[in-house]
Amino acid sequence: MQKNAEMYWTGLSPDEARELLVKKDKSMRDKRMTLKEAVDTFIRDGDNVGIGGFVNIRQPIAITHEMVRHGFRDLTLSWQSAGMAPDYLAGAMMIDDSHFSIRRIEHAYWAHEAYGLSPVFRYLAEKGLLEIEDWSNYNMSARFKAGAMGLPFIPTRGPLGSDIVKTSRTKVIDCPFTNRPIALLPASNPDVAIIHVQAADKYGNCIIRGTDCTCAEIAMASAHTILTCEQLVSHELVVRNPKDVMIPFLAVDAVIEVPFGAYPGACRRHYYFNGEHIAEFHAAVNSMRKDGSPDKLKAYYDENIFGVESFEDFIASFGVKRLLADQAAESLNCERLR
Amino acid sequence: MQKNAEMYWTGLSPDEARELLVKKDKSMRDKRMTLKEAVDTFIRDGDNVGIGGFVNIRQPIAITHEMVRHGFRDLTLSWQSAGMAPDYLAGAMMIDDSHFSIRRIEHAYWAHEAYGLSPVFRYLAEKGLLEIEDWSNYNMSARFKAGAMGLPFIPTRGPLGSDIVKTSRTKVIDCPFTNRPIALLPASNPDVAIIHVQAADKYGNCIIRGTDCTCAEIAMASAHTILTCEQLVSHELVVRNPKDVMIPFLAVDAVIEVPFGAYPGACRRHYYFNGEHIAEFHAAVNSMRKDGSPDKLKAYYDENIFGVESFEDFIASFGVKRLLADQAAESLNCERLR
Amino acid sequence: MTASTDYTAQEIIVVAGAKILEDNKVVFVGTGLPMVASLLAKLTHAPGLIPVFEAGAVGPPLGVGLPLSVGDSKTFTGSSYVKGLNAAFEMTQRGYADFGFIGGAEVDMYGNLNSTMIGDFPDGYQIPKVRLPGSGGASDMAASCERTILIVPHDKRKFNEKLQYVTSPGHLEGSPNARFKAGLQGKGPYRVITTKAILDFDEETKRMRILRTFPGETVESVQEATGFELLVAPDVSTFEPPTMEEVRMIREDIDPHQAFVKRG
Amino acid sequence: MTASTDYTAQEIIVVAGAKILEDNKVVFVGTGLPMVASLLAKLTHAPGLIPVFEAGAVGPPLGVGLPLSVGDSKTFTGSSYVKGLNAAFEMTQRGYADFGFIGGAEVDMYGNLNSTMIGDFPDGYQIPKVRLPGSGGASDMAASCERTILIVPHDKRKFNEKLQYVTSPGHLEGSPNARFKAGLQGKGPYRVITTKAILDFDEETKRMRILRTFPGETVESVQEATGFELLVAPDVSTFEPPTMEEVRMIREDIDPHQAFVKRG
Repeated sequence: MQKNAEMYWTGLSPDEARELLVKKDKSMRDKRMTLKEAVDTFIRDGDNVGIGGFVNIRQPIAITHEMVRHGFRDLTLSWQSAGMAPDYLAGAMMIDDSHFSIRRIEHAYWAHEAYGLSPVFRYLAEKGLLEIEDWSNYNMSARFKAGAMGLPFIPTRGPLGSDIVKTSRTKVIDCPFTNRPIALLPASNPDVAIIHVQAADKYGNCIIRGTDCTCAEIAMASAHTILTCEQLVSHELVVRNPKDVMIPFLAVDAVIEVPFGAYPGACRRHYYFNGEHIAEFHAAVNSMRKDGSPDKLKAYYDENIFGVESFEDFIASFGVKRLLADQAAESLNCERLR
Repeated sequence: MQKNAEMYWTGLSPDEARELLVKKDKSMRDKRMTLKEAVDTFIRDGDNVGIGGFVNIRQPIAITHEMVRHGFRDLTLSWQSAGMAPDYLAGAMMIDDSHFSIRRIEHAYWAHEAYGLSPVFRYLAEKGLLEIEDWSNYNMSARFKAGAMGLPFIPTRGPLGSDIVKTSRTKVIDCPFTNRPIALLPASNPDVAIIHVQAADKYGNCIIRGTDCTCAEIAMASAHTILTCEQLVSHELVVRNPKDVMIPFLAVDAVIEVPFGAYPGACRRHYYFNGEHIAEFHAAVNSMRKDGSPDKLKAYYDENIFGVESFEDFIASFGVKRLLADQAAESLNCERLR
Repeated sequence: MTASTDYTAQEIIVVAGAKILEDNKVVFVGTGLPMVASLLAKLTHAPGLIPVFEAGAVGPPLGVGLPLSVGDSKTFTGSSYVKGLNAAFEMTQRGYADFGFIGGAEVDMYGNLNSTMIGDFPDGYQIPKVRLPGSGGASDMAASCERTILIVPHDKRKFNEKLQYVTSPGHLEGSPNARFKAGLQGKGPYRVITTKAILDFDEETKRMRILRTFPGETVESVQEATGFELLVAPDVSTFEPPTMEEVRMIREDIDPHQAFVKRG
Repeated sequence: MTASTDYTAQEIIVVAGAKILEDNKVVFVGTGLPMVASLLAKLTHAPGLIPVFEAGAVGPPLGVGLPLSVGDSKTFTGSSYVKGLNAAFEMTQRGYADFGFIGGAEVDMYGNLNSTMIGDFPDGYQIPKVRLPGSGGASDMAASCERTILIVPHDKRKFNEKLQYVTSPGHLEGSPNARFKAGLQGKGPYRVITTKAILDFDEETKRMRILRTFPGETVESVQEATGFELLVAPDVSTFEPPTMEEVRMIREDIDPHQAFVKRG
């Protein structure tokens, strides 16, 4: 625990992050590839992976499935609030930590709001299998922002007065202008960002509908970004109003069109939550929490992730009616002519 | 000069800015009023006035004319890069500093890019009539951002290594995470922001076309904001895509529809620069710089500002053909069907 | 208005929460019951209430129904301003949020909250007895909203002398000006809504105080269910039960699918 | 390509500036001649050049012509990303700008620039002899672009041993690792383009060095117009004059109204 309060960089240091960006090819070139190619190319064992979205909104689910198929060791995962994305990654660790393992998380919240707690998080944390650094939502968002700004730290009010100060690398100083305490949070510069959005061009310029969450900050803070999108469209369409672009191509390394890429979570304009499927997954996790037997959870992974060719097969397994219903539910949230 | 390097708050201190905002009526109510009412109500002698736009892009010209008609003493003006807005205010000081006076400026750049230096700035600065605090564009933008974030300071790299560190309230510390020097800039929380935008609803929600400049940060940092817009439209139209809204109603106190409100500067989608008129104004200023006689400059103010009922008369004096030509020039920059 | 006779503990919390909210004020809405309470307030006495959701939405009319998440598509439609989490929290830190509405698994007499872990702290931080979701935005809301409203189910194990982990700071250790000295903003905890009562904090000592008891409860029964000594306001009265119409609105109009307000 | 015989000093600066820019790199473009040079580069050898303008536009094709301001509507159309000044400078601070293109009224042998004031510093800071516009974004570009290209008209009074005010840091006082120690980012000044020559900086001493002389100039004539001792690169050659086509493009296609490149 003491270790947490000492300073060390868990992803890239600010100077390493800058150096990698300076050396990077920033040209506006075609970055389309398969999910498999993207995950093979840009993620390594031991990496700090920044996860986009918020709870079960626009989480990069398709990318996490591909990561699980690939297998990784000793990852650090960073996000503000997340649900199914870390659930899928950490669930893979529950069934076989020689194939997939997470060493550390830096986060504010891991649960599902209306869909309850994360039994995956409870299982791993309560067994002491994860190193945890707790922050708040603004703390994590501001840490990514500092990383995206090329700063080593950013000042904030939260987490003053809380035990987050004790269990994290926060430093509290007396403000040299007001003499009152202020918290300084170390920047987060992940090795790789995984982000799902509504629309992108082949260069990586992308449009986010609904809340931006902290996606742009995570992408711009990271050394590399894998971007999935519901819809791959022409450059001209994406930049028709340049202010709709939330992440510029400069910050993106791989672009993959993956319809339903955040499912069973929600994606504005495309589909609302499939809460039943979230519950089904959690039931399999809880079965292992209860009696230690990984059978049901293993069956879930075999059926939905290891046993499919691609994420498209996973989505197809829901059937047309269910997917249409979730699209229809979302269309009530943002009625518009198509 | 030494004074500049000491710490003091030239607008509101962070705690004062917070306190005023906490006490403020934040309801979504009709904030339409005349320019005269807005300037009478929200600007006081001695205020720190934050100026929106960038050089001659979307500068709040109509508001500056009304401020000149009203007359103010001992203002502090804050902006990143500006042209005609401070020119008009400071030109009024040149002809009668008992009617209008500026005590201090905090800025990065006061000139006109393609339209040359500011003879107003040269006149006042070279006679020592202004207290100047030089910053860079990012410094000023980040200072407003810190103010908008409720922080007492924000870290940046620039102005490290420059004399800006010596002539401003910058504090350089050793970063507690990297041990390398980093600059801390004090937040700017002006008493009032003056901002011109393309479209707004009566509550103050507004849409900015083209660059956002630093307008949202200035508005959200300030205790009050006076907003002029080319077009006053329905709330429903403004929030059709909530992400188009760049300043929320919460940060706005007065909304005034003023077509050509940034003229003779430019305003995307509406009109391009009238460089001739900028030159005409500068010729009047230069005449006073040359021989000390304020006659030509006084004549300019009498004709265009003091002698008109409202900004509408100033605009009308350009004649239909000239205004249509400047609209046509802008329409080449952003061709679209109307 | 006819009083309901079959309201649930969650329903009276929602009604109490709604009534504390004032019209035309800005409320930073946490996930769960605060969303239901804010929507009820907006549909009753506070149509001008301005909800802010931490994922970014500012001032949505919520005309498309109860969000299931503070980042939900339903928070976006018709909003006056939406960016992302940084923008929402920056506004809060600036002073835009009059109220913040937060929950926790554990609270102490100064309104400090724990939503991080149950177990042995600090030694057991990395291997907690029960791992809770974590702060989310609660710690930030506690640090920067002008006033916070706390929701905690009333239970001796949840109202503790000493928290196992302080996630969201309240009045800290209750000393005068403690929040200001710690660098925090705002006046801190304003009300606590439990399954038994509404409590506030003594001006002087910052200690939690019984303000109103829920129907069927007394000062004694509330104290009985509390792990520290409560102060008692001079004029404790009984909070009127929810009306049938309020209960109907919660059940039929606001949360028909029992996303947050469970009936069973 | 036929060499032009009537090009102006500004035109050769523009051509030299364009040639230094590399295809597919990001250039943070200051106002004035850098805008003309970037557009010329984009129209010739560097179609993939990615211009960034400090008012916020990233990667505009500039198909609607030469902007008159770095916040111009012309920088917006077709851009890949546009926010405001903070976003543009944050990207630069992060490391996105390969080149920064800045000017000044005065430069020293280490490439530090003054664009603030001429006069007695610090005592005369508040009453300068000549008040210049101020940093604009130059100080930030100097602090955070990976490499900077400087444009200064060649004149003994502008190339000084000691600057009256350091607006934009170059190699500071030339000591090893000086920029890093000062907290700055990037490698600092890369090229200086004047009315007489292109200069670079000695790897070791960080002192300004003649790299190429413009037609009609010699190492001696350049040194003669400089207020400090210049180093001389081992293989100084003459920079070829602009071609007729380059001059035509500047005059007819890029800056027909002489917004920045004056002919008279």
